[in-house]
Amino acid sequence: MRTLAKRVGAGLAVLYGAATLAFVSLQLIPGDTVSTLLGPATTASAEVRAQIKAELGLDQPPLARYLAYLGRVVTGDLGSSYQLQRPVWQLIGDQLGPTVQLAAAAMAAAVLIALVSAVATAGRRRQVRAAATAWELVAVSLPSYWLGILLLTAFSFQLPIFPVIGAQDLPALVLPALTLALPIAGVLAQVLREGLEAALAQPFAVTARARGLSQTAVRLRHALRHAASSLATLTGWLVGTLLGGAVLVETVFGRSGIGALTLQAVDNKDMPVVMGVVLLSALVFVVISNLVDLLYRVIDPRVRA
Amino acid sequence: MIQVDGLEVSFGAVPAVRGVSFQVAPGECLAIVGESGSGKSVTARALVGLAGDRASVRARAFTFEGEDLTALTETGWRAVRGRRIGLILQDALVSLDPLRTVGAEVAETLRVHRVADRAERPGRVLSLLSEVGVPDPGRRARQHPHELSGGLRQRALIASVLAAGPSLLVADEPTTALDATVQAQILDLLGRLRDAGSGLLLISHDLAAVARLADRIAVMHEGRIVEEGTAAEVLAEPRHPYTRALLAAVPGARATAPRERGPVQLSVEGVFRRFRTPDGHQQAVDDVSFELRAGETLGLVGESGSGKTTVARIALGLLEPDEGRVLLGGRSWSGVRERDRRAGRRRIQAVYQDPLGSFDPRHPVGRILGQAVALTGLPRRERPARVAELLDQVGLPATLLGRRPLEMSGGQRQRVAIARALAARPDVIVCDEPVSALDVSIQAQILDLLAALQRDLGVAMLFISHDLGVIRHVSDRIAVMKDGRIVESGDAAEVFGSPAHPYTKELLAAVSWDRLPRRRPAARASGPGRHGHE
Amino acid sequence: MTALTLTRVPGRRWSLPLAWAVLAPILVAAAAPELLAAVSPIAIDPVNALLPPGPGHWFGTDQLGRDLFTRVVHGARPSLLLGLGATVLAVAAGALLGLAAALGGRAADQIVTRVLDILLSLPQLLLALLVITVLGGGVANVVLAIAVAFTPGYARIVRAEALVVRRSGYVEAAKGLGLGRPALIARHILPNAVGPLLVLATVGFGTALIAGSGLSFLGFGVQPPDPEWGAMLAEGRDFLATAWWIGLFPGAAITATVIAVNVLGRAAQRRFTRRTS
Amino acid sequence: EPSGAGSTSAAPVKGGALTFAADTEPVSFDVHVSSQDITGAILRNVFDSLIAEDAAGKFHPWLAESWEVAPDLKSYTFHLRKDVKFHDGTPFDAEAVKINFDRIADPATKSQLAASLLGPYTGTKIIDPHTVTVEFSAPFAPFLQAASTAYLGFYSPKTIAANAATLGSGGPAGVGTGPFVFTEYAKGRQAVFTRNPGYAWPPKTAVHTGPAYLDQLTVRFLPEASVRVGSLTSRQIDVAAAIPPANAGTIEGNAALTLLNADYPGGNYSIYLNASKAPLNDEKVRKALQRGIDIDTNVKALYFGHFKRAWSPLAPTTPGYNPALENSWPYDPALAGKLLDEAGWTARDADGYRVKDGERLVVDWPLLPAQYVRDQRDILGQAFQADLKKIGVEVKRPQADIGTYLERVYGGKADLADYSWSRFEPDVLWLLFNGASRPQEGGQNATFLNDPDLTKWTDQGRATLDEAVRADVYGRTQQRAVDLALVIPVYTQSQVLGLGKQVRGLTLDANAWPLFYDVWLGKTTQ
Ligand SMILES: Nc1ncnc2c1ncn2[C@@H]1O[C@H](COP(=O)(O)OP(=O)(O)OP(=O)(O)O)[C@@H](O)[C@H]1O
Ligand SMILES: Nc1ncnc2c1ncn2[C@@H]1O[C@H](COP(=O)(O)OP(=O)(O)OP(=O)(O)O)[C@@H](O)[C@H]1O
Ligand SMILES: [Mg+2]
Ligand SMILES: [Mg+2]
Repeated sequence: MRTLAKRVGAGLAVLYGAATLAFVSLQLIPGDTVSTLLGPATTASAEVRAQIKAELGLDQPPLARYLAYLGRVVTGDLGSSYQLQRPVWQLIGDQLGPTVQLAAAAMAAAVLIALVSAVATAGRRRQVRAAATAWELVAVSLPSYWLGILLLTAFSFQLPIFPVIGAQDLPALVLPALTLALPIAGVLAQVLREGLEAALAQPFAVTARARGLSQTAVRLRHALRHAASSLATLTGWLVGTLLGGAVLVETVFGRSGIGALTLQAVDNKDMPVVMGVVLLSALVFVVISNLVDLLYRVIDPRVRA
Repeated sequence: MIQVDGLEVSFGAVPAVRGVSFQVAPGECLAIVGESGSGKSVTARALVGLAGDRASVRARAFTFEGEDLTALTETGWRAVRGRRIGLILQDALVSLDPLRTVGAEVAETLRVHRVADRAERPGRVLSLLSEVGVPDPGRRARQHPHELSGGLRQRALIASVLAAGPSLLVADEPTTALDATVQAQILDLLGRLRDAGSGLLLISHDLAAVARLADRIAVMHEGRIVEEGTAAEVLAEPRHPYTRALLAAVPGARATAPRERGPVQLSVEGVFRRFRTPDGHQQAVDDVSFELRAGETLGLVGESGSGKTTVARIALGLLEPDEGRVLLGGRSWSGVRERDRRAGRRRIQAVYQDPLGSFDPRHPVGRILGQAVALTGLPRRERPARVAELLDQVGLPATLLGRRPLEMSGGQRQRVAIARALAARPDVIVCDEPVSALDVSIQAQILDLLAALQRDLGVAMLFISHDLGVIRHVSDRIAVMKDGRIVESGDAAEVFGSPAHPYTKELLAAVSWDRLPRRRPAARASGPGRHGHE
Repeated sequence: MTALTLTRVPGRRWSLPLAWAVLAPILVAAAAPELLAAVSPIAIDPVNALLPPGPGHWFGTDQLGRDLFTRVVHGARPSLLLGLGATVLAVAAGALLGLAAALGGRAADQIVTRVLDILLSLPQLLLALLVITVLGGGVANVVLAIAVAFTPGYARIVRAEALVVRRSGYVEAAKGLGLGRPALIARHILPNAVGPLLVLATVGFGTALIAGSGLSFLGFGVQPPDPEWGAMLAEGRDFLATAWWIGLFPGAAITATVIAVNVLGRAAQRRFTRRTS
Repeated sequence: EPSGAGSTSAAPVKGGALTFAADTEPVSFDVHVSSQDITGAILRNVFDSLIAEDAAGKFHPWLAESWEVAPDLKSYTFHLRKDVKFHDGTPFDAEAVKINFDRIADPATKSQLAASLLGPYTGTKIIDPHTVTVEFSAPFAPFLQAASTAYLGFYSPKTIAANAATLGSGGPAGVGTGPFVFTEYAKGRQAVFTRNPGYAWPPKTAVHTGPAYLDQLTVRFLPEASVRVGSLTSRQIDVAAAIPPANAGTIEGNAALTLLNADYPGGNYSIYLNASKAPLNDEKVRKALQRGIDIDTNVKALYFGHFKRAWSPLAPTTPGYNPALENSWPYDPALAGKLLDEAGWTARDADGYRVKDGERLVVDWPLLPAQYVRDQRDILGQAFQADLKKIGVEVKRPQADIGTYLERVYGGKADLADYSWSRFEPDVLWLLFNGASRPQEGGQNATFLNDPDLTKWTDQGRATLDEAVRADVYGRTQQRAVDLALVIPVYTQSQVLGLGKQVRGLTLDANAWPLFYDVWLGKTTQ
C-alpha cells in the first residue's frame, strides 16, 4: 500500500514536471508569441492579434499564467488548440487510436523479429552471429523515414502488395509497423541475445543441460526468461522510440495519429497541443514503466524480496 | 561402472585435459583434487558431454556401465545426462535457475526423463527434497533459490540431480561456497548416497573435505593425473612432488609460541552497529569489545554474516559505530570528523578479501603503490625507491609495476594488496579474509608472508576468516563471532583445545583435522624475498 | 564469474580492421576535405544538374549541378561535428548531472533524479522538437536539441555507475589509505563512472547523426549550404525515383559511419569490461 | 488557359470515387478563419460563393443572380437565388449572408484571411429575404473578387449557431451549399466528401449543371512528395497535387498519367529589397542586385521549366499583369558591376567583395526556418548567393527561429526578404507596395518604402472597378517597382498536378486549384 502511494506520488511528480517543462518552453520562445503563432504568411489585423493574446492569457504576468495553467491541468482541462479550435484532450483522444494501433503492431513485430533473430543465433557459430549482427546494425543505423520510403517503394509502388491508401486497415498497417519495428527489433535482438548468452553462460543453464534438457529447451524454458527481464530496463527507451518514431512514420505514410498531431503542433507553434502531447507522453511513460515494473516482479522473484 | 582412458579436452589449440584415465565403481568415491585451473571441472563436464561448444573431446576409451560413450550423439547424451550420470556443478549457489521455484527445477528432471507423470511429480519432488534433508519440503519447493540458504540450495540442487536416479554422481566442488558446519552436512549427505550404492566422483581443491569421504584420490596437475591411490596412501605417503606441495600447504596450527605482548594499539569498546534492511533492522554488531597489542595477531572467526567485516570496517574507521568507541594508539578513532581522521589513517591499514575489488581496475601496480606511498608524505623523488622496496618485501618482481589488477594472478594481487598496506608503515593491519579467494598452495604462501612481515615489523594484526584452519594457523588469540556477538575468546591453543561455547564446539567438530597429516614446518621457508611463481 | 563459459563472444577478427578501413577515409575527409575533393562543395553548375554517377562525377551531381562526391566529402566534417558535438555536450552534461546526483548528497540526488525522471519520460524526439520549437533550426540548435535529448539517458547511467563505484571496494580502500574526498572523486570515482559512458557514447554518436537526419526530414534540421549528410539524405528522398544517387551516397556515408563507429564502440566496450570486471 | 485533361468526346459518366492527394493538410477547416490555400482549395467543393470569376477576371452569377455596385464602391447589393439549400436543408437567404459576413468580421472569430478580404466592412443590410447590401466604410473595389473566393463562402446559419467554435476541426459540421458534403475527416489522413444530390446551382463557369458526377471525393494528405508520386504511379490515387518539378518527367513519361501545369496568380515569388536602410537605400545598389542574378539559368535548372521565371512582381495569369516588363531587365553582370562602381563600391577586399569606406558590401537575407521553406527556395538562394559573390556582394543568410526571423524581417532590420502571395487579384500589389501596408502591423510591404506613386496607384486600384483605370495603375505599379529595383521577381509558382488518364473533366480554377464538380471517371486507359 505504501509503495503504491509512493509510486503514484512519483508518477504525479513526473507529470507535474512535464507540465512545467512544457509551460516553460512556451515562455522561452523568442519573439512576439502571437506573431510566432501566426507565422509569416498572414494578414491578421491588430485586433485579431489582441484577441489571440487575450485568449492565450499572454497579457497576464507569467506566474499568474502558470498557476492558471496548472489549475486547468489539474481539473483535466488541457486548454484548446489555438489553430484547431478544439479542446486538446479531444484532439489527443481522437488521434490516440491510430498511434496505439501502430505502436502495438510495431511492438509486436519488433519483439517477434528480435526473438527469432536472438533465439536462433545466441551462442551460435561466428558466421551466424555475424550475419545477425549485421542486419541488426543496418536496421539500427538506417534513418527510419528512409526505411519507410524504401519499403513503400518496394512493396507498394513497385510490387503492389501493401496499399498506402486505406491507412487504417490491416494491410496498410504492415509497412508503417515494420518501418517502426525494424530499428527497434535491431536493438531488442542485440539486447536479447546478450541476455540469452549471459543466461546460457550461467551455471544453471549447464545444470539444466546436465539434467538432460535439449539446447533448445534450455533456451526457451530457462534463458529466455532471463533475457526478457533484461528487456525491462529498455522500457523507457522503447516507449520513447515508439512515440518519437511515430512522428516520422506517420509523416511518411500519411497516417493519423499523435505523431502527426505533434508535428503539426510544433510546426504551427500550437503550444496548447504541444503541452498536451508532452503531458500525454509523460503519462504513458509513467503508466507503462510502472506496469513493466510489476511485470518484472512477476518475472524475477528476486526483485520482490 | 565408469571407465575413462586417455581423456583429452582442448579449447581451440589450448589443451585443458591431457590424457586422464580413471574409473569409479558402484559404491565407491573417487576424489579428484588439484589446484585451480588444473582441469578438474572440464573433466567432470566431459563425462556428460558438456565440455562446451568449442571444446574438442577425445578419449581412447570411455565406457559407462559397459556402454561406449565416445560415439554418442546429442540425443544419446540427453538420455545419459541426469538419468544415468548426475552432475552437481561447481557453482552450487548459482546452479539453480533463480527465476524458477526449487520444486520446478527438481520436477524438470522428472519430466525430461519421464520418470514420473504429471500427477506424480509434486509428490516425488517432496520426497526427493526430504531425502536430501531439506526440512519442510512442501514450503521450500515453492520457494525460489534466493530465498534459501546456501546449504539448502546445495541440497535442492542435489535433489534435482538425484531425481532421475543416476547411478554415478559427479560432484564438482560441492562445498566450496559453504560455511564449515554446512559443508559437513553436505559431505555427510554425499557419503550416505555413496553408501547406498551410487558411484561418486568428488572434485575438490580442498583436501580436508576430500579426506573425509574419498576411498581413492587422484591428484590433477596441469591437465594430467599425477598421482592416484587410496585416500590413506595418498595422504600419508604422497609420491608426486606436487601432491606433497599440496598437502604441505594445508595450514596447521601456529608453530611459534605466543610472543611477548606490546602496548595496546587498537581497542574496540562495546561497539554496536545496526543496518536498515527491507524488513526492519539487522543488528550486525552487538556489543563487541577487544583490544589488539603490538606484535600480536587476533583471529576473528565466525560464519558468514556474523558481522566480522562490519567489525573490521568499524576498526578501520570506515564505518561509525552506533554505540561504543574505538581507540587507535590511545586516541579517539571513532566519532571524529573525517578530516581529523585522515592523519591517523596511515597507522591502520587493511588487506581485503577481494583484492581485485579493492584496486581501481584502471590503475597499474606502480600507480596503486605510488598512491599509497605518496599519502605518507614521502618526497616525490624518493617514491620509486620505496615502491620497489615494498614490492621486494612481498616478494614480487619489479616487472609487475606496469600490470593492471586483472592481468595478475590471485596470489600476486594479494601480495600487491599487502604491499599497499605496508606502504604507510602501519601499526595495525586488518586482514579481512585475505586468503579465502586463493588456492590452498597460494594461501600458504600469503599466510607465511604475513606472518614473516609481522615478525619483522612488529605490527598488530586483526585477522578475519571463516576458515578455522587458517585462523588456527595465524592467530595468537582467537575471538569467535556469531550473530554479531563475540561468543568466545581466548588464546588460540585454549580455544581450539577446549572450546567452551557450544557454537565453537560445533564449528570445530565440522572440520576433520584428524584425517590430515600435520603440517610440515619445511614449507614455512617461503616468505619475504621469495618471488611468487603462482 | 566462472570458468564454466559455454558461450563466449567470438573474437571478430575482420570486423575491427574493416571498421577502421571504413572510417579512415571519412576521417581524412573530415580533417582535410580539400585533399580528396578540391572543388568547392557549394559551387553550382546548373548545366550539369542531375548527372548520374560516372567519370567526372563519381557520385553524380545534384539538382544544382554540384558534384555529390565533393559534397559528401565536405559533408564529413559538419556531419561528424554534429554527431560529435551533440554527443560531447550530452556526455559532459550527463556526467555532470549524474555525478552531482550520486555524490552531492541526498537533496541533490533527489532533485537531479526527479528532473531526470521528467526528461526521461519524454521521447527523445519530442525533447529535441521542444528545443527546436523554442530555439529554431540551424546546426547549432540541432546539436543542442540532440544533446538535450540524449543528456538524461547519459546522466542516469553515470549516476548508477557512480553509485556503484562509490560503494566499491577500491574507493573504500583508497579512503582507508587516507585519500581525501576531492582526490577520491577525481582519481577514482570520476574516471570509473564516466568510463563506461565514453564507450556508450561511441554508439550514441551514430544515433545522434541519425537523429539529426530525422530532424532534417521533418524540416527542422540543418539548412544548406553546409553539405551535412543528414540534410543531404533528407533532401535526396524526393529524388528517389529520378536521381537515386542524391540520397544514396550521403545515406551510405551515414550508415557506414554509424556501423563502423558501432563496431569500434562495442570493441571498446568489450575491452573495457574485460579490463575492469 | 488551364484546361481539363478529359477533352474526349465520350459522354460523362456518373458515379465512382476519386482520391486526390494533397501535400499539405489544412490546420483549420474553417474557411472564415484559415489563411491557407489548401483550406480554400479543398472546401471549394463544399462552399459556394456569391459570384464566380472566370480565368479572364470576369464575374458571373452564382449564388447571386445579379448584383449592383454603388458608384462610390462603398456598398454592393446582391440578388440571391431563391432555390439554394444548405446541406442540412436550411434555405440560403439574405439572413445567411449577413450571419456569415458578420461572423467573419467579428474579432472573436480570429480570422486570419477572410476578415482582410472583407476590408473596411461595416455591415450587411437585409433588403428583403433574397436581397442584401454589403457595406464598407471606404471604397472597396476588390470585394467582388473576394466574394468569389471560398474564404467568403457560406456556412448554414444552423451550424454557425451550433458549432461556431469547432468548425475549424472539419467534418460534417462544415455545412455549406456546395456540390459535395463534408462527410468525414480523419486528421492526418484524409477528408471525405460525398455528392450533394440536390445540387442545382453551379456557377456559370461550370461545364454541367445538376449534381456532381462523382459519388465520393477523398482528399488524402500525403506530405511526402515521393509517396505522393509513388502512389500516383502505382495508381493508388487518381490525382496528386504539388508534383515536384524533378518528378514531373516521370509522370509525363507514363502513358497512363497526365501532367497538368497551371501558374498561380497573385504575387510571384520575389525578393523584396529593404530600401529604408543602407546599403539598399541606394537605388544603384538595388539595381545592381537585380541585374546581377542569373535568374533564368537557376530557375530553369531547379524547376525543369515547370516554373517560369518572373519579370513582374505579379504573376502572368493575374488580371492587370504588365507583359511589357518581360525581357526588359535581363541578367547583366557587367552592368551590375558598373552600377556598383558608380555607387562608390569600387574597392575589393581579400575575399573579392566590394568595399566602401572600409566597409564590405554585405546584404542580410535571413533564412526562413526550414519548415516554412518551399520549392527548394533555400537552394535557389544559394545559387543567387553565388551569383552575387561574382559581382562582389556578400549575401549573409542568418538562420534563426521563426520569432527572430519575423522580428528581423518584419521589423525592417533585414535587407532582403523573399516570399510569394497567391491571389487572383492585382490588389496584392497594394499589400506588397502600399505605404500603409506596414509589416509591423500585419502588412507585407517589405521594401519599407512609402513611395508616393506606388501608394497612390495601389490606392486608386482598389477604389475603382473601371478595368481601364485598373490596368493602367497596376501596370504602372509593376513597372515602377521594378524600375526602382524594390523587387526582384524570381519565378511564378505553378500548380503541377499529376492525374490518371481515367480522370476526365478536371479543370483548375483561377487560383490554380482543381475543381471536382465537373470531374467524372472514364474507363481506365492502360
Ligand atoms: N569454455 C572454455 N573455453 C576455454 N577454456 C576453458 C573453458 N573452460 C575451461 N577452460 C580452461 O581449461 C582449464 C581447466 O579449467 P577447469 O575449469 O577444469 O579448472 P578447475 O580445475 O576446475 O579449476 P577450479 O578449481 O578453479 O574450478 C583452465 O585453464 C580454463 O581456463
Ligand atoms: N552496508 C550494509 N547495509 C545493510 N546491511 C549490512 C551492510 N553491511 C553488512 N550488513 C549486514 O550485516 C550483517 C553482517 O555482515 P558482515 O559483512 O559484517 O558479515 P561477515 O561476518 O563479514 O560475513 P562474510 O563472512 O559473509 O563476509 C549481514 O547480515 C549483512 O547483511
Ligand atoms: Mg572447477
Ligand atoms: Mg565479510
